[in-house]
Amino acid sequence: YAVSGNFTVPINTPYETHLLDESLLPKEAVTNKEELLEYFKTMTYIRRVETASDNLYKAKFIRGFCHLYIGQEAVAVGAKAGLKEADHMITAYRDHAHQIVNGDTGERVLAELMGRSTGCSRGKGGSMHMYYPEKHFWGGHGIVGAQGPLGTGIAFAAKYRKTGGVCLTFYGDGAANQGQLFEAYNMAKLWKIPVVYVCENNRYGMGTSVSRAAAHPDFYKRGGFVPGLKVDGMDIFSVREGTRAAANYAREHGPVIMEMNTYRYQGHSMSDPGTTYRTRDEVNNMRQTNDPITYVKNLLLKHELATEEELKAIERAAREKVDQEAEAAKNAAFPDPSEFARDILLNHEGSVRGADLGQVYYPTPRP
Amino acid sequence: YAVSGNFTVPINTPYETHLLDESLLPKEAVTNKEELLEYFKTMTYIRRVETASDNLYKAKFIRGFCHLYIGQEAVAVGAKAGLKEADHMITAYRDHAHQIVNGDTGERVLAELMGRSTGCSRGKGGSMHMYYPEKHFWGGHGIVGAQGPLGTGIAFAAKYRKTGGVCLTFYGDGAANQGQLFEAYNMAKLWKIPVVYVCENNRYGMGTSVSRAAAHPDFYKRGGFVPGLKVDGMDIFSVREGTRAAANYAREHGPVIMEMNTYRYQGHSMSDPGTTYRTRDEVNNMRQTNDPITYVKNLLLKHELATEEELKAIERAAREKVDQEAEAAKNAAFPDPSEFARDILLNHEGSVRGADLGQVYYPTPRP
Amino acid sequence: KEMTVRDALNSALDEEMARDERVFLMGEEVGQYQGAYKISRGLYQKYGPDRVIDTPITEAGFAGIGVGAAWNGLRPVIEFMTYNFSMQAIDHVVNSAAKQLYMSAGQVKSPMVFRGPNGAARGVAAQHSQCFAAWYSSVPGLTVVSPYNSEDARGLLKASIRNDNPVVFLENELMYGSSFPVSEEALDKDFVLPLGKAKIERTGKHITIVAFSRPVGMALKAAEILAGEGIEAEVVNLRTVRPMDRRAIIESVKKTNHLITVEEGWPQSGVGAEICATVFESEAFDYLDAPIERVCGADVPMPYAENLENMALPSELNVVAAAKRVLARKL
Amino acid sequence: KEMTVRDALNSALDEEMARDERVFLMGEEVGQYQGAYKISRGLYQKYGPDRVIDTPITEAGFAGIGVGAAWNGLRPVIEFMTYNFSMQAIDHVVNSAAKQLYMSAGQVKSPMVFRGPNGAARGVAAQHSQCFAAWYSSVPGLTVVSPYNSEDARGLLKASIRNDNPVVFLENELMYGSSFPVSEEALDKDFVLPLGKAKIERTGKHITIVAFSRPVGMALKAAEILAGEGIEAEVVNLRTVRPMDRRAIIESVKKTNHLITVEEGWPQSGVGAEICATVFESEAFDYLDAPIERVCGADVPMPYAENLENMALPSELNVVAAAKRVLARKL
Ligand SMILES: Cc1ncc(C[n+]2csc(CCOP(=O)(O)OP(=O)(O)O)c2C)c(N)n1
Ligand SMILES: Cc1ncc(C[n+]2csc(CCOP(=O)(O)OP(=O)(O)O)c2C)c(N)n1
Ligand SMILES: [Mg+2]
Ligand SMILES: [Mg+2]
Repeated sequence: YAVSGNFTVPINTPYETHLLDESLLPKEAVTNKEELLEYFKTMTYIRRVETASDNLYKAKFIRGFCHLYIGQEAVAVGAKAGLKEADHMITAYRDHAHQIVNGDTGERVLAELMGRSTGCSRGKGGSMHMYYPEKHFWGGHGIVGAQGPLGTGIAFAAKYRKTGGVCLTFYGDGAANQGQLFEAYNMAKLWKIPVVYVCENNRYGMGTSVSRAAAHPDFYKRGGFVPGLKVDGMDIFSVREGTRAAANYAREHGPVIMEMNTYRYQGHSMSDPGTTYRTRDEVNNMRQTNDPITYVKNLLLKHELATEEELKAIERAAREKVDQEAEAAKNAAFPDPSEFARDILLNHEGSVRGADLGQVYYPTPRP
Repeated sequence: YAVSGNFTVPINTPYETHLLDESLLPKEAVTNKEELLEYFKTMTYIRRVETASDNLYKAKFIRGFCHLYIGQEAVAVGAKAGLKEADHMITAYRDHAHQIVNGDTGERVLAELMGRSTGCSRGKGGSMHMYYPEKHFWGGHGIVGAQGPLGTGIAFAAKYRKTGGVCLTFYGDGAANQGQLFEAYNMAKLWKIPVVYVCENNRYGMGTSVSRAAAHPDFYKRGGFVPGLKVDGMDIFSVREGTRAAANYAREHGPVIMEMNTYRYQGHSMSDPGTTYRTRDEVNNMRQTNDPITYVKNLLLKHELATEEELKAIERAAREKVDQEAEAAKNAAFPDPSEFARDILLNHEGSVRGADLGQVYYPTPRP
Repeated sequence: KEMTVRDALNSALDEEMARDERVFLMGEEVGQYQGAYKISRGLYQKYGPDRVIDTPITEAGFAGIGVGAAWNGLRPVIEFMTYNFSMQAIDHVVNSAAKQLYMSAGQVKSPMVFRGPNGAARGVAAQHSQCFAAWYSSVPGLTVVSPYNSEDARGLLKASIRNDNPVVFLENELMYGSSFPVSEEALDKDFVLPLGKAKIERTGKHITIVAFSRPVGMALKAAEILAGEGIEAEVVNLRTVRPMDRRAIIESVKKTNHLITVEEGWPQSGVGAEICATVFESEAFDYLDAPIERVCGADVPMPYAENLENMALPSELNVVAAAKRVLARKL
Repeated sequence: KEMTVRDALNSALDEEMARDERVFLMGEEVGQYQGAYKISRGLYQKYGPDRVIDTPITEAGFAGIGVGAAWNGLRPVIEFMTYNFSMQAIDHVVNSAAKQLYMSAGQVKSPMVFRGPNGAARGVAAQHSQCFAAWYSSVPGLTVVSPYNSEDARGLLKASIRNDNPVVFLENELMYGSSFPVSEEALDKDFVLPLGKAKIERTGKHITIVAFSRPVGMALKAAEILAGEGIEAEVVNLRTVRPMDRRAIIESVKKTNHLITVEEGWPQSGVGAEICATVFESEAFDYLDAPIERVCGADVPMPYAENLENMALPSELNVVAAAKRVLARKL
């Protein structure tokens, strides 16, 4: 079984396509030990950060809405692996993993969740509003479906500026019914905008299953005239190769819709136990038979590229790292009050009114 | 050639269908002399009312927006002929003909256009806002696409109340790209709402041709999972039979999208000469070879059911009637000032503020 | 007897659905999930999927469907999971519902309620914390209601559902779990409160505090604090923002000669601004012994971090500070 | 030299597109049709389809595309054919554009202009006649500009396009064809007016009239009429509704001791209401010799018929009546 150097792994679930030449899609993917270990590490790390969020929320260090990504890791990690440097990403409120795959640390994510000055949005955005514009990650949006046109606009600018970039625009199966998405599909197609729409189909929008929300559950076909691609979102190679193909197609020809089949293990957000609209069996079954991290783990073991021991060590290391990061985040300061009136406007002159006339704030540039 | 009693006329352009059993659609239609004459009369009358609107606008009796229906008459008249009494209609701002086919008079339409108290909305709605709720016509809406969900809601209520009615929901080729339509399609399909969406494809949304606005010009397929039907909107029998079939299908199974190919001869509204984005030849050609009234006229002549003379007389009668109606409308009073504060709320208590503090109005019930 | 605002809303919906077959509830997660905030608990079970309808996440679509259904003989209650999402559907609220009666010269009626939590919750940041009271209450054709406590919630929601005009009903997530005493009368299945009438929550003679929704609680707490210093504040709970009960405000000012307003929305052209204008434009002005001050949400998008969020939201302390400043001024 | 407001806007767009490649214009009929109201005349011909972009009738979609494009390095000018249709896209204006800088702690910038005719035109009825000045100007993160004449239009539009924040630019259809003298200076391709600064259009010492957009013309006409009766009115053209130049209003009131406001929008929580509150909350209050009155659009959906429409819209006669009433009052 042991392999060395590059080798191939199969794409287990055949891609399903819509108006897209199947020959653009590989049947297998090339990988190697380092890459597999890297994927395993990143996914394990993301899951650990989410678990820490869960704990910190329960310990009341985090408040408000908080949407976890556990179960969906292969989508963000695989998609990032399929992109080029010029490419962009934008997503909804379930954005912690996207922030991390674009290069940010768990510490800055957790600090943001706890509303600290060291958070990736300096504590001003919270769970739903993380960004990394230098790395082309554009957030982090709370209004279901809004990122559809926004991502299309980011891609529009990439085309206008001839950067060669595409924009991966993530949204959920629930969001997929929003009208503004259809408006975006149409303009993207008319103008050949290099945008890849990625529907992360985790089977539920809050407590509503796909079949109760969508008259047609094949989201990759929902663009009608927009080419589409259905991907096993639990298989990181399926995601990576699908994304690569879709992005390259989009660079040349305009929009593509990818549907990634995936699953969220936790509730919709922290207030949802996630057990009233689906069975525990369904969740357990998914965890046990279709976990995206276990899949990579098994590849590593099967090809004798790592031992159980070594992988446990990686898990342990992730846990320790995240524990430290959580601790550091916890110890970070809350935002300085000067942040309050900052960032309302660029070059802000004048004062900002507080809750009563006795409270007046003067925006100052960030030190 | 001469026929008597009922006879059949062919549906000249074969229906194109999408997810709809073709056998639901006839290849010919049954008609008779009286019916044909009736159609000819109604269409001629509608066109005459529109021509009068045109003239009155140019004479500055009408102001603001005014959208004429000339060229599209077979759609409204044919659709109405395909409906049952329990059925409903709603459309956009190009609504004069819909008002008339639902039973209103040219006088009330023209009076509305001139902002008179005898208008069908008592002068308060104007060109874009005509209604006949007793006859199940729900307007008359100025926001492109809004009538999509509205018509779906009317049909929803028909289903909820088990009236057996469907709602024909008209919109333009330009409106067909609006996101809220896709939202409506989805819910209508999920809940089997008896709604028939009717896209009046007159090839332009203002100055934008279909191909510049829609990535896919087959509007009857744009619902994706919603069955669709493409109809020659210049052939009243094609419209009537298509509508009947679609409405009956919708009564049982939920939404259908009909695309009616048609054409508007005039500009988009009175401020648009209608000549900058299309050639005069295109318009003339349509008038000469594909006019919906000429089509009925030719059927009458071909089957020797009427003479040129008799048809001329009908045209003359329509002109005279409309001239009288226009005159009557012109002589009608402007709305009484008591109308100003009326209809803001039902059971309105209190006063209504005018443009300055010295102007206060007290809503009174309509006498 | 005590009742939470949640139960008050829930029982009001239940009773009105029982009373009138034409009433139905539609929105995201209102059915099987029993409401994102559990306002519709038990209703799906009781009235079934034809009358408690889970929608896809398509506010423009289902708000429009609601309006069309109202025209054609039903009395829809449309839930926005929060009012922040009503911006997707605001065209239907304003152009399809509010203006239709007028444009049709009385022919097309929209007897319906749009409802859901409005304004800031906690820890949900800028996109999920907006107050829409001022926007909606600027629109002729709408009635805008915003209850404070459980009695308000029951009586006003029932009245709104029975009203023949489109009503924008603005709840507050932070109040759902709050318990209030309710009178026997308020438990009656025909208990309704008049729309357009304010309620004097506390009488006083030194200063009037006008508020609606959760800020009424701040005003009452502030009045308590002020009472400790010998200042008797009168607290006016607007209950309805449009039509505004200007008479109640004016009469109170005539008595107290001082006024402050409290709201959680942004200051500029807010509800407080309208109250200021109302005073200028009425005889109340002649009775004013000091200028009015507004207590509002700060003029910032809502920050996420708790310390900044606290700066953005008014509290009873702001109300007390404003009241004292106003009372310290002599004309 | 005379110039219409239309030409002023057109030349401003033209010059800014020539100056900065990142500026592009997007909207319905802006290109081949050259604008529903011909504001973009000649631009498609000059800059081509990559920079003057005709969209389908999908406001939510193209407004969102504009915001995304602004984040990623462009400077979009998004035309709403009229602002009435901006309700379809208002979530993007408010939640995507206005709040993004704050939520991202300064990382995501939206340098862009939303523009188009706002408020009542003539004979277009209720759905096509709404003024959005108060709504947009309530939102922190937005700059809301509303020019009166050609010089305003040129200088403010150019400044808005060069501004790094999202600007809501509210034009007025009825003004497009109006001609105004323009200075040499205003014709310069780098002529910009400061955002957030009002202009004293006419000085006077008896009463201040604050207005923006077309109502500035009513105020000026009213001032003319009043002058005939020995009343010298000072006319303040706000130019920018947010941030509001409160200083200019206050200083004028300190001089004239009387104030009225004029706008075409609905009264409740309008721009006039904010001005009333501003006076209460500033030293201007101490200088006031009579209460303020608002002149506004009437509190009705816009009727179609001309006689009713005239009742709904303010004119210089309402301004004169209000001014005289205010001046007749003594405290
Ligand atoms: C316009 C709008 N409507 C409603 C909501 C409330 N909401 C937040 S997330 C959500 C469910 C979205 O489901 P989906 O798109 O499948 O994404 P997932 O949560 O599964 O990642 C809803 C209804 C919102 N944020 N925005
Ligand atoms: C939401 C919205 N956007 C823009 C407009 C302006 N407008 C009025 S009609 C029209 C064109 C519509 O074309 P189409 O749907 O094809 O209908 P037709 O006029 O051809 O009947 C436009 C852009 C509007 N009324 N509403
Ligand atoms: Mg989902
Ligand atoms: Mg058309």
